[in-house]
Amino acid sequence: MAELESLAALCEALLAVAGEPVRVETLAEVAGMGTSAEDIEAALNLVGERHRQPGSGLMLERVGGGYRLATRPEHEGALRAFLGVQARSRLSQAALETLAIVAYRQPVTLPEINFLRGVNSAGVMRTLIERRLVRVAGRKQVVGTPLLYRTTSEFLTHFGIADLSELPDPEGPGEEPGGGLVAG
Amino acid sequence: MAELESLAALCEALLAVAGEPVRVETLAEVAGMGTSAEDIEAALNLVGERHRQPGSGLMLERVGGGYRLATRPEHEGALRAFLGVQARSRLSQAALETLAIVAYRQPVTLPEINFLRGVNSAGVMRTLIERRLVRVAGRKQVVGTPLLYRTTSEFLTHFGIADLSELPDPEGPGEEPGGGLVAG
Amino acid sequence: MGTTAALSDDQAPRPAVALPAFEGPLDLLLHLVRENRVSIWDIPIATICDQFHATLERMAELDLEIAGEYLVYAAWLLAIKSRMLLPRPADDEEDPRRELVERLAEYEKVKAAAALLAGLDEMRRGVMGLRVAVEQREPEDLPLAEIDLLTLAEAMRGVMERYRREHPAALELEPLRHTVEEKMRALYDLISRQRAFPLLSHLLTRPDRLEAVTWLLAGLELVRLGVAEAHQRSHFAEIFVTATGRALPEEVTSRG
Repeated sequence: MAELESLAALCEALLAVAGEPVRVETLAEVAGMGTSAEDIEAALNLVGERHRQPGSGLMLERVGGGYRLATRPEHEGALRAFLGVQARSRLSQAALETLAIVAYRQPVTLPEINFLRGVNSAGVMRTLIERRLVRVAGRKQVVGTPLLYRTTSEFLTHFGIADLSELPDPEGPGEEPGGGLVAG
Repeated sequence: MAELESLAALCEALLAVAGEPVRVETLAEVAGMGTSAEDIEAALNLVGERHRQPGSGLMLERVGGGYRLATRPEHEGALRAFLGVQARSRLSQAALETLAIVAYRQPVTLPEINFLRGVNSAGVMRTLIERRLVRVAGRKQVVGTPLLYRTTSEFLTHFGIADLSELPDPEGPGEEPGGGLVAG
Repeated sequence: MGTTAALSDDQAPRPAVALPAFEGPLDLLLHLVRENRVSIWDIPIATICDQFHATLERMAELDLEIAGEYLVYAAWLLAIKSRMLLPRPADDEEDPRRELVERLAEYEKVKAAAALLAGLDEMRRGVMGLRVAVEQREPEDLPLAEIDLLTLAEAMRGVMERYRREHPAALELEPLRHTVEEKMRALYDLISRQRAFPLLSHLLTRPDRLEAVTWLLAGLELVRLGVAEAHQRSHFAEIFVTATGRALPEEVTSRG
C-alpha cells in the first residue's frame, strides 16, 4: 500500500507538470524498475479517488491518449477572472460540421469534405488548423495529390475524448442501418 | 465545513493554474463575496493538510509573499528526466526553421542556413540529424568544401508525403479551394 | 451566408421576413424536408424543388449573397424533377432521387456528429490544464574534509560537459594565425625604416579581416607604449604612423 501511495504521488507530480496528457507507458517508464502498466493504472485510480473527494479543486481525466490533471468546470469563471483570459469562443456550426467529418472519416481530403457538406470548407478548415484541432497528415496518392487531414491530440483533449475509438456514435444506439431517418 | 471545502477546492484550482505564488489577498478577491484573508488561510490550511497525506505528489508552499503548489523535492530527479524526454519529443522553433530550409533548399550547407536564419544553426542541425530527419549528403565543391545536408526518408514518412515534390508551396495559399461540391 | 435578416422599417410595406441560417444547400434541403414532415427516403421532389427555388428567390430579394453552391443544387433539383415527370420504362430503372437521398442521409449524419461535438465542446469549456512548478532539491553542501580528488574531478567533468553542451563545437574557430606582438614587431621594423608608414592603406589591403584588426591593435599598442605616434589630418584620411625614437620594450622583442 505504501508503495502504491508513493507511485500515486509520483504520478500526480508528473501529471501536474506535464502540461499535456501523459500515456500510461510513459508514466511506467519514468517510474522505472519494473513498474507495469497495471501498477500505474492502480496508482492513477488512487489519484483519481483522492480528487473526487470534496475539497479537491482538481480532477484526473483520461483524454488525448493518456491521463492529465485538470481543473473542474465549475471553477471556470473564477479561473478566467484570475488569469484574465476570455472565455473560449464557441466553434461555429460550419466548423463543427467540418470537424465532425474529419473526426469520423479521417484521413480525409478537402474535396471530400466539400462534397459531404455541399459547400466549400477551405476557410473553415484554416480556422480549425489555426486552433490546432486539425492537422495535415500527408497527401492522398490520387490525381492532384490533395492534402489529407486528421484530428490532433489537442482535439481529443478539447473534447475530453481518450482516443478516437471513443468518439460517440452519431447514429445513436438501436437504430437499424439504413433505416428510415424520419424528419420531424 | 462544506463551504470551507469548496473554498479550498477553488484555492487549489487557482494555485494549480497560476504558475507562480499567489497572495492571500488575491485569492480572497477572486473568491469574492466578502471572503476574508482569514477564510483563505483556513482554506489553504485544508489544502496543505490534504497534500501532506501520503499519496499526494504536490505540496503547498509559502514563498515570495504568497502560496504556491509545487511538486515534492524527492521527485525532482524523475520529473527532470521526464521533462527531458518530453523536450526531446518536440522541435524548437529554431529546429523547425532549419528543417524547413533543408527541406526546401536541399542540398544545402550550414553556412547557407546560417546566412538565411541570421544565427548559427550548428547545434540545431545536430538535433535534426539525431532525430534522423536530416542527413549529410556529401560536400559542396567550393572553398572549404562544407557538408551538404538533405532530408531523410524518415522525414517523408513523418510528413506523410511520397517525395519532395509534394511539399506545399510555402508562398502559396496552401490548397486550392473548391472542387468536389457535386458528384463527379 | 444566410444569416437571419430583416428589412428595415422605412422600406417595409411587406412584413419583415426572417430566414433561418443555413450552412449550405444541403442544410436548406434538410430544413425543407423537415418542414414538410416527410422522410428523406421518399422526398416529394416537385414540392421540395419548388420550395428550394422559392427560398433562393427570397434570399436574393433580401440581398443576401447567393453562393454558387446553392445555384448548383437548384439546377440539380430541377433536373431530378424533370426526370421524375418522365414515365420510367422499366422497374429496375434507378430512382432519379437516389443520389440526392444518399447525400442528404450522409449530411444528416454529419449534422448529428457535429451536434455531439457541440455538446462536448460546451461541457468542457471550463476545464483547464495545470501549471505546477517543479520543486528543486537543494544540492547538499559537502563537508570540506570529505571532498577528495575524485569529487573534484567529477565536478570538473560536470563543468566541461555543461560547457560543451552550451558551446556546440560544430563551427570550428580558425586558429589564431596573427598575434598582436608579432605585428608590433613588424610595424616597429616598418616605421624604423620608413619615416611615415600609411597604416590605414595597409589595413584596408589586408586579405584577412582578423589580420587587419591585429595590425590596428599593434598600432594602438605602439602608440600607448610611446614607441610610435599616429597622425590623421581628418576623419577617414590616411593614418600615418611615425617612430618616436623610443625602443620597443624588451618583453615584446623577446617573446615569439
